[in-house]
Amino acid sequence: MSLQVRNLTVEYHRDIEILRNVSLNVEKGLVTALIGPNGAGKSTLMKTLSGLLKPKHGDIYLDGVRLNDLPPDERVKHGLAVVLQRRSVFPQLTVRENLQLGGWRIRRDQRLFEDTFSEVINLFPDLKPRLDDKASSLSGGQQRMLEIARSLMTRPKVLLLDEPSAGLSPLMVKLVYRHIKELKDLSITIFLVDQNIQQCFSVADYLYVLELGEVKGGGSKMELSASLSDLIRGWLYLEQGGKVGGG
Amino acid sequence: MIFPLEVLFGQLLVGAILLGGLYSLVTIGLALIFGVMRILNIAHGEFIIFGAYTAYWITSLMGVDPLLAIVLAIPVSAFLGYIVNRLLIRGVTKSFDAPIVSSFGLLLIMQASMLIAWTGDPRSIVTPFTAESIHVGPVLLPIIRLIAFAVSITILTLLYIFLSKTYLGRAIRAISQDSESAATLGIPVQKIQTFTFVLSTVLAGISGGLVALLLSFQPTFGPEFLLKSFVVLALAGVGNIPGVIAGGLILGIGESYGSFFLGSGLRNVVAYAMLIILLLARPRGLFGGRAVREV
Amino acid sequence: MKAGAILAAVAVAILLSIPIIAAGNNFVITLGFIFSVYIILALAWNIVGGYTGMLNLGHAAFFGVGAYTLALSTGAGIHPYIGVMAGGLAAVGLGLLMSPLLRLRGDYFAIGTLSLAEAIKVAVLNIHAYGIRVTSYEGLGRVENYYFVSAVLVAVGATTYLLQRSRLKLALVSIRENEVLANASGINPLKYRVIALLLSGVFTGIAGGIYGYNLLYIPAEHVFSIEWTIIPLFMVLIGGRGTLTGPLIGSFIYLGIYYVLQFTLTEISLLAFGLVVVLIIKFMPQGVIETLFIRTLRIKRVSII
Amino acid sequence: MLDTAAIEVENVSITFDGVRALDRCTLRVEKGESLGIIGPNGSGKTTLLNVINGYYRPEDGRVMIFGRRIDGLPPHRISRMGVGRVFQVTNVFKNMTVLENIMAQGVWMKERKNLRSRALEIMDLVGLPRNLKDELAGNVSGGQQKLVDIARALLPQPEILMLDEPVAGIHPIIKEKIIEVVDRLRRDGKTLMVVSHDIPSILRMVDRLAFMNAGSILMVGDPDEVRRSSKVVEAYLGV
Repeated sequence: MSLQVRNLTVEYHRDIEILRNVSLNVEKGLVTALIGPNGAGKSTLMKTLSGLLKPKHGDIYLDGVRLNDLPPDERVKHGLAVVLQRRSVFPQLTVRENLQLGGWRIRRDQRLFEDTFSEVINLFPDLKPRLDDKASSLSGGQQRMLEIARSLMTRPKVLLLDEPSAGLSPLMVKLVYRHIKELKDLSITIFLVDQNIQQCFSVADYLYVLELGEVKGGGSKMELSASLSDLIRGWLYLEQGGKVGGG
Repeated sequence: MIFPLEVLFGQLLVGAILLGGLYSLVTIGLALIFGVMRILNIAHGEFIIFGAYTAYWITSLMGVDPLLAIVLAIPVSAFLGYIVNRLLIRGVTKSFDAPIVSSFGLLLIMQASMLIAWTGDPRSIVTPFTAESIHVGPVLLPIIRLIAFAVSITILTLLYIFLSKTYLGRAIRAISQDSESAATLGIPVQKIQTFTFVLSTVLAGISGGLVALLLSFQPTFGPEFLLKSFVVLALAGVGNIPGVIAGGLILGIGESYGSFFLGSGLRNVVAYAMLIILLLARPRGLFGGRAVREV
Repeated sequence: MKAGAILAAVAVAILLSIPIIAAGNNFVITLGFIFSVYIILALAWNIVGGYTGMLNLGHAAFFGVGAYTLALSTGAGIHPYIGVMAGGLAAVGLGLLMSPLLRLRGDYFAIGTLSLAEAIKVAVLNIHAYGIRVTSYEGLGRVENYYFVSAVLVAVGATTYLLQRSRLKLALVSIRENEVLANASGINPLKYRVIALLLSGVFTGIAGGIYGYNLLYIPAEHVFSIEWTIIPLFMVLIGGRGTLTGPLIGSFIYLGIYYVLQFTLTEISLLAFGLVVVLIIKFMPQGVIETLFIRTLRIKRVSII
Repeated sequence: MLDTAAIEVENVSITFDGVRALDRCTLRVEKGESLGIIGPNGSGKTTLLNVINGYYRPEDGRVMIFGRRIDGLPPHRISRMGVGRVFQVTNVFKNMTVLENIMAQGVWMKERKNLRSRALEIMDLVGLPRNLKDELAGNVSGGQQKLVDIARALLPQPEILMLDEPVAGIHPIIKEKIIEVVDRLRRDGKTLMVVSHDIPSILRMVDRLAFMNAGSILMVGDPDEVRRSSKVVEAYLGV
């Protein structure tokens, strides 16, 4: 077992709760995805895991180490990397510099650093010809790729991806997911949140469903795909809609 | 004496450029802190004057060469910067104007302490070549100004190389662009911010040492240098060393020609007028920041 | 509310009886005069620095312009107290000149006003390096000036009291708290900020005028000095911004420090001010009133208007 | 005139950083109608409200309120035309009391005297206990802050009220209260626009439902019809 989340509760304003008693596991070498309607609290969970938000209570363990009280940069040392939902490349630095900064933790180990750099760059060949261009000159999809590559430079035990398809054209979404699949084939542990449910299903081994801040269930791809349509209709509240609405 | 116009303008322009180089160095510390910590340090001028006094006392008490004294003053500035950052900058409430009011208090403390320690008498560092000049064609080049200019440009160049070529320098730039994203890569943001604060006080201290070579100074001169730094920043934009050099030169030129035409008493008015016009021209911020509307 | 009215009446009575009690003791009257000037400045600074939250570091310019206008008016043979009022008017003019700066974000506004005040000071010093003489007027001396300044103090106090109960306060405070939201509430931020700045300016200009007339000689370096910004700022900050009682309590604390330091150097008082400002921001960012009275003693807050 | 709508948005487009946030968006809200808007994250719902409020000036197209063109007017002018807004993020003036928060909305109004009593009435209307009136708004609970938000928007008696995620993350009890308040406004004939992810709640607050994706309104109609549409389900699937 890699990442364990136990009874995590997060609130923004006093009694406004965003997450309630969320518990889930991310297994080593697998891709675990979290799906749910908008506003369910998916991004809040990601921010809490990466240390940008403080939980009210609950625990986060990575390979048995409790991460709750650590600031984001310390969590990276323990092997947790996150790709934020928003654009987060350093726009005025080159692609190469962006990648190098991802390797801050291993910067003193010259060989490890070089090896990681070439591994990462081989995974993302599109970035190779752009290494000395400013990150701001990349397209949206390429920036997303750079963000993922940069996080891999930290040599994470678990990679968190927060809405990797957000703001990308359908073509770019496919490209990004092709890369995620490649990472999966390399047995990199990934925890993924995305509103693009189809793509989540295409890549995940196990999925959790989050609704209104609570985990409403989970299952393997097989178990969930049969009921997927119902799930979404449920989010749109079709069953009871006729009774309550229309007034 | 009547000079031919060309000579006068040649001399004036050269003087302006030499002064402008120093203004760039005076500014860079303020730019660094703002870029990396988003704090406008109102007490920046006091760090410059503190550097001037430290160099002055090292040279007069230990009898060492003034330029060596500026180097010896570096650890003193660094120590002060560390203490100030530790006690005043970290942990101040993030209310709407707490950092600026707090640094205003720091301005008062430093100014008053320096007045108590060193009185209000004007001081200056006299070197063997203070009165010396070299002639280049019709233009007279005071050696001391040449040295100050050369030191300023050298330090700015070294800083530029540090920020663009070293790992730590890149991390500093990364934090100034997106500190949250830097933290998610494992870069220790707070440590590096502390380092940057100390670096900027050291740069202010060095520029103060150079100021002491050129001008007589008093504890109350800090705000003047602060405002000059603001003018340069307004011209240059933050996080851009070539821009800061250009901004310093423009200020030097504006001041020199302004005081030539309007009288030396109005020298500073030119700088203030430049700043106010720039502020009004870019009401949403001097430093090119885009207005983000958070609703 | 009742207790407040009684307190205010007592304060005004003491204020007006000082010349009688002091009976020709010039030192006491002068001291009373100077403190009244400081309190006027604090209350005036508070209108901008407290209610709108815009850190005006150029307040001294209003003061200096008021004093200068007075001097120029008496030079032209105008009655000094009319000259004092003209000083207030001149400060309003300066306020209008400054008002484009009100579009700036808080810290840029601070820099802009500081520069503007410094620029005006340097320009004036360039013309009158040593200052300018005031023509005195038969029968208007120390005591009359004291009553004049007391009237101004009561006026600025009453203005703040009324402001506290007005829609203007709601507008100013809501702009300070969240400009975008205030804008969405139908409030035009610039308009209200300008009103506040002009109000602040007029009282400070008048105070500068009467101060200048009391001195009978106006050293430019002195009336444009940054201390006319620092002391009011200090008094407001320590008491609590955006209230009537805050600046008043702050000014009494200032008086205390002043007496303690009276026979020492001014540098030490500057140092003390700086230390107190820094400590207040670090430990009581809301000021003494909020922290001590409302939080610690749990005095109830009441919505006025 | 019978044929003027409360809100008309015609072919409005707006781009941020090269991303088309609104793409020839067209929408008509009739007087007295309550319209809900649903759609995936980033589909442009909040941007649309911001355009109507005047925070963003559209690059293209027109926006009209009661037949009067308003795109390009500053937000406070639009607000004074009777357009209220409750923001997604709970937004109170933290250092002002609850009552002052509500009254601040009426600063510009002609009526001088009754501001305070009207603010108190509105506290009753939205169900804010009167004993909270002198509390600092920053000190009351999150749900109560939301009620303050709504009360504030209601003070000038706007003809149009736009609510962005009014019940997101709100405690169930206060959520009920909010839904009741909005439903009562609907029955009182106010024109409403409600953006929400919370489908069960939104159904209780609106007459018609619009579905938005990629910066345009794809479908407007009866709530059931919209929810049943395969187009909508597909968009949520991310096809």
